[in-house]
Amino acid sequence: MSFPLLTATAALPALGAIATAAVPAARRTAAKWLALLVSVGTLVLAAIQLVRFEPGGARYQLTESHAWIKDFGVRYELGVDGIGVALIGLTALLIPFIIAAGWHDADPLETSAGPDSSFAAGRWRPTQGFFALILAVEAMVVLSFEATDVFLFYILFEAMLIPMYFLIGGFGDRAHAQGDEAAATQRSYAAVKFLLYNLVGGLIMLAAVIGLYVVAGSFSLNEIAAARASGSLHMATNTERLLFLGFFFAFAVKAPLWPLHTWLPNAMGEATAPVAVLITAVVDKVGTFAMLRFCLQLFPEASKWATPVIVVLAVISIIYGALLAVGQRDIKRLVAYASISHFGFIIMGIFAMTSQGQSGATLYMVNHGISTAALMLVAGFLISRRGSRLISDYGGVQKVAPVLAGTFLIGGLATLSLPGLAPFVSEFLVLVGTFSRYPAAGVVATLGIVLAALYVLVLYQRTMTGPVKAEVQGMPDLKVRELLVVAPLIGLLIFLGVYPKPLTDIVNPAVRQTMSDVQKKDPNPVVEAAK
Amino acid sequence: MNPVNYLYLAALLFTIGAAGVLIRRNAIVVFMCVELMLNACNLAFVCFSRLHGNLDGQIIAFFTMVVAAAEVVVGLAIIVSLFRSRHSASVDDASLMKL
Amino acid sequence: MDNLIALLIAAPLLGAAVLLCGGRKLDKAGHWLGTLLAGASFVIGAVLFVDMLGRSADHRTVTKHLFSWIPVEGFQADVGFQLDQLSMTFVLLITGVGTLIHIYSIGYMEHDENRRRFFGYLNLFLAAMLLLVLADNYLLLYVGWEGVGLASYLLIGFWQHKPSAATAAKKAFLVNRVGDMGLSIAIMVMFTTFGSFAFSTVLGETGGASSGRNTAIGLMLLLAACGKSAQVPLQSWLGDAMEGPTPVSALIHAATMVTAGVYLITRSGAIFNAVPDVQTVVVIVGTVTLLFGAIVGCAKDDIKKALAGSTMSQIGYMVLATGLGPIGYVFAIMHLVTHGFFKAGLFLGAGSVMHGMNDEVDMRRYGGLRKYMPVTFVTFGLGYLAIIGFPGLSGFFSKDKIIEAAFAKGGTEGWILGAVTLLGAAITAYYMTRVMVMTFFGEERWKHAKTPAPDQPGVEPAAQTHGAHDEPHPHESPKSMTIPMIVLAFGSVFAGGIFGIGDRFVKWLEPVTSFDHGNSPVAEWTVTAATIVCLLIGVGLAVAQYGRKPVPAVAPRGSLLTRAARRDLLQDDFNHVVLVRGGEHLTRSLVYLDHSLVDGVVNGTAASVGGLSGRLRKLQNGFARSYAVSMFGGAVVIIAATLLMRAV
Amino acid sequence: MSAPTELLAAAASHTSTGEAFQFWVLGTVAVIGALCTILMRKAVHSALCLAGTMIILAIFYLANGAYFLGIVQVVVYTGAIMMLFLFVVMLVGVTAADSLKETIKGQRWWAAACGLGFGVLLVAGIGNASLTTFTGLGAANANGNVEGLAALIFTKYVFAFEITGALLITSAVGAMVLTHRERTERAKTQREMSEERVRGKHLPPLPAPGVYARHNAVDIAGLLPDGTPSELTVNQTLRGRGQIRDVSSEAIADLKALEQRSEERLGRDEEAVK
Repeated sequence: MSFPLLTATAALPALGAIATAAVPAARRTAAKWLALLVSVGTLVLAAIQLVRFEPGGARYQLTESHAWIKDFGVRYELGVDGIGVALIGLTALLIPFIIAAGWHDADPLETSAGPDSSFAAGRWRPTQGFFALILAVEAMVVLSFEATDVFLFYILFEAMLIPMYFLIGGFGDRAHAQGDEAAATQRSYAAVKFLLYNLVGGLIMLAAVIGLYVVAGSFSLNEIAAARASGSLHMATNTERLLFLGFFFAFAVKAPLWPLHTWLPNAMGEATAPVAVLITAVVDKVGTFAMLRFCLQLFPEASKWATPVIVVLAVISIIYGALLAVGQRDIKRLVAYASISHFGFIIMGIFAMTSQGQSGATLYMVNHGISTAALMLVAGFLISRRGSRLISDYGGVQKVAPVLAGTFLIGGLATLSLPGLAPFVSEFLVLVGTFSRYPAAGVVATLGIVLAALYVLVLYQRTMTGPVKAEVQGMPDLKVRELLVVAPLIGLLIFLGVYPKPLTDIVNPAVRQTMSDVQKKDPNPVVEAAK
Repeated sequence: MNPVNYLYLAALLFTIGAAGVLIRRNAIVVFMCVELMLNACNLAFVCFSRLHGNLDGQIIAFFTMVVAAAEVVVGLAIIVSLFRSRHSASVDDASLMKL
Repeated sequence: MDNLIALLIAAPLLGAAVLLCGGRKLDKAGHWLGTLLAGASFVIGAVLFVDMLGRSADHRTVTKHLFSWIPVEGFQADVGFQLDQLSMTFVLLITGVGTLIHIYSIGYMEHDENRRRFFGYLNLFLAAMLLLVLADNYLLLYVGWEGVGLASYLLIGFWQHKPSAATAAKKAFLVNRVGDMGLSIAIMVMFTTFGSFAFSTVLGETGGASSGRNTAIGLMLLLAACGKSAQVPLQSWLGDAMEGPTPVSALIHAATMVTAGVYLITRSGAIFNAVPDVQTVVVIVGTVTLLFGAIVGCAKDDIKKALAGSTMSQIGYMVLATGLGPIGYVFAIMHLVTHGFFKAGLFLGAGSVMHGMNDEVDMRRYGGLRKYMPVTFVTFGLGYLAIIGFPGLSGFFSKDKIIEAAFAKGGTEGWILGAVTLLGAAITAYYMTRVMVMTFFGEERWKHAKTPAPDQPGVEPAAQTHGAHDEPHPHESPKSMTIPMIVLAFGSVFAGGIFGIGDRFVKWLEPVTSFDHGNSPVAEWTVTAATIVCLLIGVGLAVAQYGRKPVPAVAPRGSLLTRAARRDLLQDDFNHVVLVRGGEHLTRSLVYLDHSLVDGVVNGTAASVGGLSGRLRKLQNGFARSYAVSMFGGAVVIIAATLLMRAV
Repeated sequence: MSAPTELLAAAASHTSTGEAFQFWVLGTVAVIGALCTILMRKAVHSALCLAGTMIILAIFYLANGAYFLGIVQVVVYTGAIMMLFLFVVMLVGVTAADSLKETIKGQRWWAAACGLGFGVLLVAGIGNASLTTFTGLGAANANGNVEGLAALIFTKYVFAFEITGALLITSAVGAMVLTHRERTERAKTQREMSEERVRGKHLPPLPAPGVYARHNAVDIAGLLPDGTPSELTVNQTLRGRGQIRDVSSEAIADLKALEQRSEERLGRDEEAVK
C-alpha cells in the first residue's frame, strides 16, 4: 500500500480548512498565513503528482480504491489521467494567488459583518471563514478531479456549492459602500441564483446517476467503461441519450453554456475578485472536465449523437458572450461574459471530437484559468482602489499607475488570446480542431477573436487611457503583495505561450484515450486523402 | 324484506352525520353528528353480525360504544374549556392554525 | 552560422524585455540600449547577408529548426526559421531603417518622460517584424503578424492621454484583427488541406489541392494582407495611425509593417499563381487602393495624413504588382524596398518640420521653410523626387518597372492597368509636389499664425515643452535627427539604381519568387516616356495651383470630391454608421434580451411557482371544517378508487 | 324464554313483514331525526332529535338479535352520553341559537358534493356486495346473547376489553384535568363578603331587569332614564353567555314613531289653520 498521494492532495486543504476555521477570532493574521501555507503545501503535493505521473503509462494512475457504501457498490475510487492531473495542477496553483489576492477582503474592520453574522450560530468569524471556505472549495474541486466513481463525483459536485454559496453571498465586493443594503440584497440574489441553477442541474444529474446505476449496476467509471468497451454492457439508444442529457445538463450549467449562463455574471459581479476567480477559473472547470471524462467516456454514442447541437450552442455562447461583454458597463460582469465566450470555445473543442479540439480544450481550461485570474485579480486591485465597478468611473489610470495598467493590459491581451501568450495556443487548437470537422462553426467562432479584441481594448481604453479622471488622481500603483500575485501568473502565461510542450505531452495521451472511447479519428488532410 | 336495508339505512345515517360535521359550526352539534356516524357504524356492525351469524360484529359495536363514551367525555371537556377560554363553542373561532 | 538567425530576433526581444520590465532607473540609458540592440541585429543581418552572398543562388536558403512548439497528433507547429533572399531583403530593410529611426527617435523623443518605454516598444516591434519575415511556417508568421499589430497598437497609442490617440490605436488593432481572422482561417484551411502549414509543405503541394481550397486560402490571405497593408476595404486605420509619434509613422506605417501584406502575398506566390481569379481580385484591390490613396493624399492638409495617403497608394502599386504574378513579385518587393527608403525619409523630414514648427501639422501654416531648415529641405526634396519617380532616382526604377509589368499583363486588362498606374503616377507627382510647395516654398504663412486650433488633430505633447503659445521660430533639428535623414536620402537616391541597373534585384530574388518578363505590348522606352510625361503633368498642375497663387490659410470648401477625400472618401463615416452604430444597437439590445428574455424565462418560472404556492396557501385557512371537507373528499376518492379496482 | 326464540326466528335470513313494517316506519323516523339533528338551529333540539334517533337504533339492534347492545344503547348512549351532551349544552347556553349561515366560502357546496358522492358510493358498494343469504344469529344466540358476548369478550377479546377499560379511566382523568380549575386563593368567609359588599359600589340589591320596559323577561336590560340599557340589570350568567337581549333600539324606534305621529298631527293642525 503506497502513500495515498491523491487522497493527501485533497485531504490537506480539507484539514487546513478546519484548522483555519478553528483559529481564534483574535488571531486573524495567523489564520491567513495558515491558509496560505496549506495552499502552498497542496501545490507541492500537486507538483509531486505531476512528477510521478508518467504520460505514457496507464490511463488512470496513482489510483486508490476502497469500499465505501457496499450496498450500492459505491466505492471511494481515485485516479488521475493527464487531463485531471493538469487541472489539479491549475487548481493548486491558483489557490495561493487567490488567497494572497484576497488577503484583506475579509478583514472584519470594514467588512459588513451584518449578513455574515446570520450564517452560523455563535461567533461567525469572517476572516477565518473566508479562507477556510476557499480551502474547502479547493479540497472538493481537487477530489472531484480525482474521483473515478460516479457517485463520489456527484457528491463532490454538489457539495462544492455550499462553500461557494457562502463565499458569494457572505463576502461582498468591498468596492461597494459597506453595509449598503442594495448591494447586500443584490449579493444574496446572486448567491441564491448561483445555488438554484446549480442545484437544478445537480438534481437532474442525480436522476441520471441513479439511472446509470440501474442500467449498469455499478458506479465505477472504469468498470462501466470497460463493460461498454467489451460490449457486455449494452444500453438502449434512448436510455443512453437520456442519461447523457442528464449528465450534460448539469455540466452545461456549471460551465455556463448558453442559455444556462445567466447566473455567472451575477455571481462574478457581486463576489469579490478572488472569489470570482475561484468561480470561473476553478469551480467551473469541473463542469467542462466532467464533460470530457464522464459524458464522452460513459455515453460515447449519445455524445456523438448530440455533438452537432452542442457545437451550435457553443458557437452561440462564443459570439453571444463576446457581444454582451462589449455591451457591459461593469468591469467584472464584462470579464464574466468574456468567460462565457471562452467556455463556449472549451465546449466546442471538447465536442469537435478531434484530438486538436480536445487537447486544445484541456489546455484552454488551464490557460483560461490563468489568464482570467490575471485579468480579474488586477481588476480587483483596481476596483479596491477606486471603490467602483463601473468602467465609466475610470480613465487615465495608465498615467498614475503604469504598472497596474501594464499588468491589466497583459491580462487583457491574454484574454483576447494574443499569439505568444498561452491562451492563443489553446484557442487556435480548438479552432483548428473544430474547423477540420465543422468548417462553418470554425469560421463563425473565429469572429470571436475580433470581438474579443473589441471588448478588451474598449475596456482598456476607457479605464486606462485618456485624460486622468479626478477620482483616479493619486491612485497608488500596485503594492508588492499585489505584484507578487500578478507577476508569476504573467510569467506563466508567457512561458506556456512560448513552450506549451510540457503540458501537451501530459494531455495528449489522455485525449488519445478519449478519442478511442468515442471511436473517432481525426479527419485526414484532403491532399493525403487524395493520394 | 331483506335485512340488507339496515345497511342502506346505516349508510344514509352515516352520510347525514358526516354532512352535519361539515356544515355545523357549533362544536357540540358537530360532536353529536360524530356520535350519529358512530351509531350508524354500530348499526352496520350489528347487521353484519346477523349476516355472518356470529357475535364478533356485536363485540365491535360494543367496543365502539365504549370508545365513543370515552371520546365524548374528553371531547366535551375540551369544548367546555374552549368555551371558557373564548366564550363561544364555534369551531371556526378556533382557527389559529392559519399562518 | 544559422544560430545567428535566432540571435537576430533575440537581440531586440531582449531589449524590449529589459526596457519594459526594468524600472525608471533605466531612463538614463534606455534609449541607448535600445538603439544598440537594434544596431546589433542589423550587424548580424549584414553578416548573414554577406554569408549568403558567399553561396550560390540555389543554396542560399537557410533553415533553422529551433524547437517543437505545439505538437498535437497531426498538428505539428514548430518554431523554425527560414532565411532566403526574400527574408534577407526584409531583414536588411527592417533592421537598417529600424536602426536609423532608433537614432532619430533619440532626438525626437528627447522631451518625453516615457522615452524608455518608447524604445522598448520599438524593439518589440523589430523583434516581431523579424519573426514575421523569418518564420518558416504560417503559424509562426501569424505570431509575428499579430506581434507587429500589438507593437503598432502600443506605439500609435503611445500618447495615451490623448483620446484621439487611444482611439486610433484601438481602431488600428481592430481593423488588423479582421485581417488576422483571415490569416487564421487561411491557416485552418491549409491544415485541413495539407495537414501542415509549413511553407515547404503548403507551397510545395499547392498543385495537389482543389482549386476551391486554393481560392479560399488565397482570398483569406488577401484579406489578411488588406488588413495589415491598409488596402481597401480595410485601409481606414492608416490615416488615424498618424496619431502616433512621427518616427513610428516612418518605421511602422511607411517602411516596414504596412508592407507585410506584400510580403505575405509574395511569400505565398505559389498559391496565388494556382488560382488566377484570386490574382485578379488582388489586382483589383491594389488598383482601387492605388487611386484611393492618391486621391486622399491630394486633399489632406495635415502633412502626415497626406503622406499616409501616399503610402496607401504606393502599397497599392506593390499589391497590384504582386497580383500580376511572377511578372510582378520582384518589382513589388523592389518598390517596397525603395519606398521603404524614401517614404521613411519623407516622414522623418515631416517629423523634423513639425519638430521645428511647434508640432504644427497643417501645411497651410507652413511655407518658405527651405531657408530655415536646409538639411530637412534637401533630404525631403530628394525623397520627393524619388517618390514621384524622377528619372535616375530609386522611385523611377521601381515604379517604372511596375507600370511596365502592368502593361505586360497583356490583353485589355493589361492596357487598363497600365493606364491606371500611369494615372496614379501623375497623381502621385501632383500631391507630392503640393506637399513640397506648401511646405518649403511660397510665403511664410506661419508668421503671425496663432497657435494651432485646439481641435487640430495630432498636436503632440512635446508642444507643451516647446511652449506652443508663442509664434513658431523654425529651426534645424539636432544631428541625431538629421543624420538618419541624410542616410535615408542616400538610399532613396541610389537604391533604385543599384537594384535596377542590370536587373541585379531580379536575379537576386528570382530563385524565391520566380520571374518572367511577360510580353509587353509596348516598348520599354515608350512606357518610360509616358511615365515622365504624366509626372511632368502632375508637377505642372500642382505648381500652377499652389506655387503661383498664394495658399489660403483656411482650406477652401472645395469640390464634392475634395471634401469627400478630406474625409477619407467617407470610409470612416460608412464604418461609423454601419459597423459602430449597428454594433452598439446590437449589443445594447442583446444586453436587454439577456436580462429580460434568457434570465426572464427562469425568473418567470420562479415567480409562477411562487404564485401557485401562494394560491395553495389560501387552502390552509385554519378552519377545521374545511380541513374536514378535504379529508372527507379524500375518503370519497379512495373509496371510489377501491370500488373501481374491484369493478375492473 | 319464549320471546327470545321468536326473535331468533325473526332474525332469520328473511324478515317477517312485522319487522319490515317496523323498519320502514322507524327507519323513516330515524332519518328525519338525523336530519333534524343537523338542521336545528338550537343545540338542545339537535340533542333531543339525536336521542330519538338513537332510541330507534336501539330498537333496530334488538330487532337484529343484539339484545345486549340494544339495552346498552338505551342506557349508555341515550341515557348517559346524550345527557352529558345536554348538560354541556346548558352550560354553554341553551338559548344560544347559532345561525346556519355558512361563513367559509364554498364549504357547503363541497360538503354537499362530498356527502352525496359518499352516500352514492356506499350504496353502490353495498349494492355490489352479494348479501343475499343471511345466516341469522340463531346458532350464535343459542344459549343467550349476553352469555355469547361475555364468552367472546372474556376470552377472545379480553385484551381489547382491558385496554378499553384503561382508556375509559384515562379519559375520565383527562376530562377532569381539562375542566378542573385550581382555586388559588382561600375561600372568603361570609364576613369578608359582607364587608366587601358594604365597601363596594352596590350596597342595595342590583336593579331588576327591564320589566319596566314593556318586556317582562330577565334577559332584557332595564333602561336608564336616558334610554341606554344597564348591564347590571341582567343576571351575571346571562351576561357571561352574552345572552342579553337589547331593547334600546326598539325603544328608540318607538320614540321615533311617537314623534312621527305627533309631527303629522301638528302638520294637520297647521293645514286646518290655513
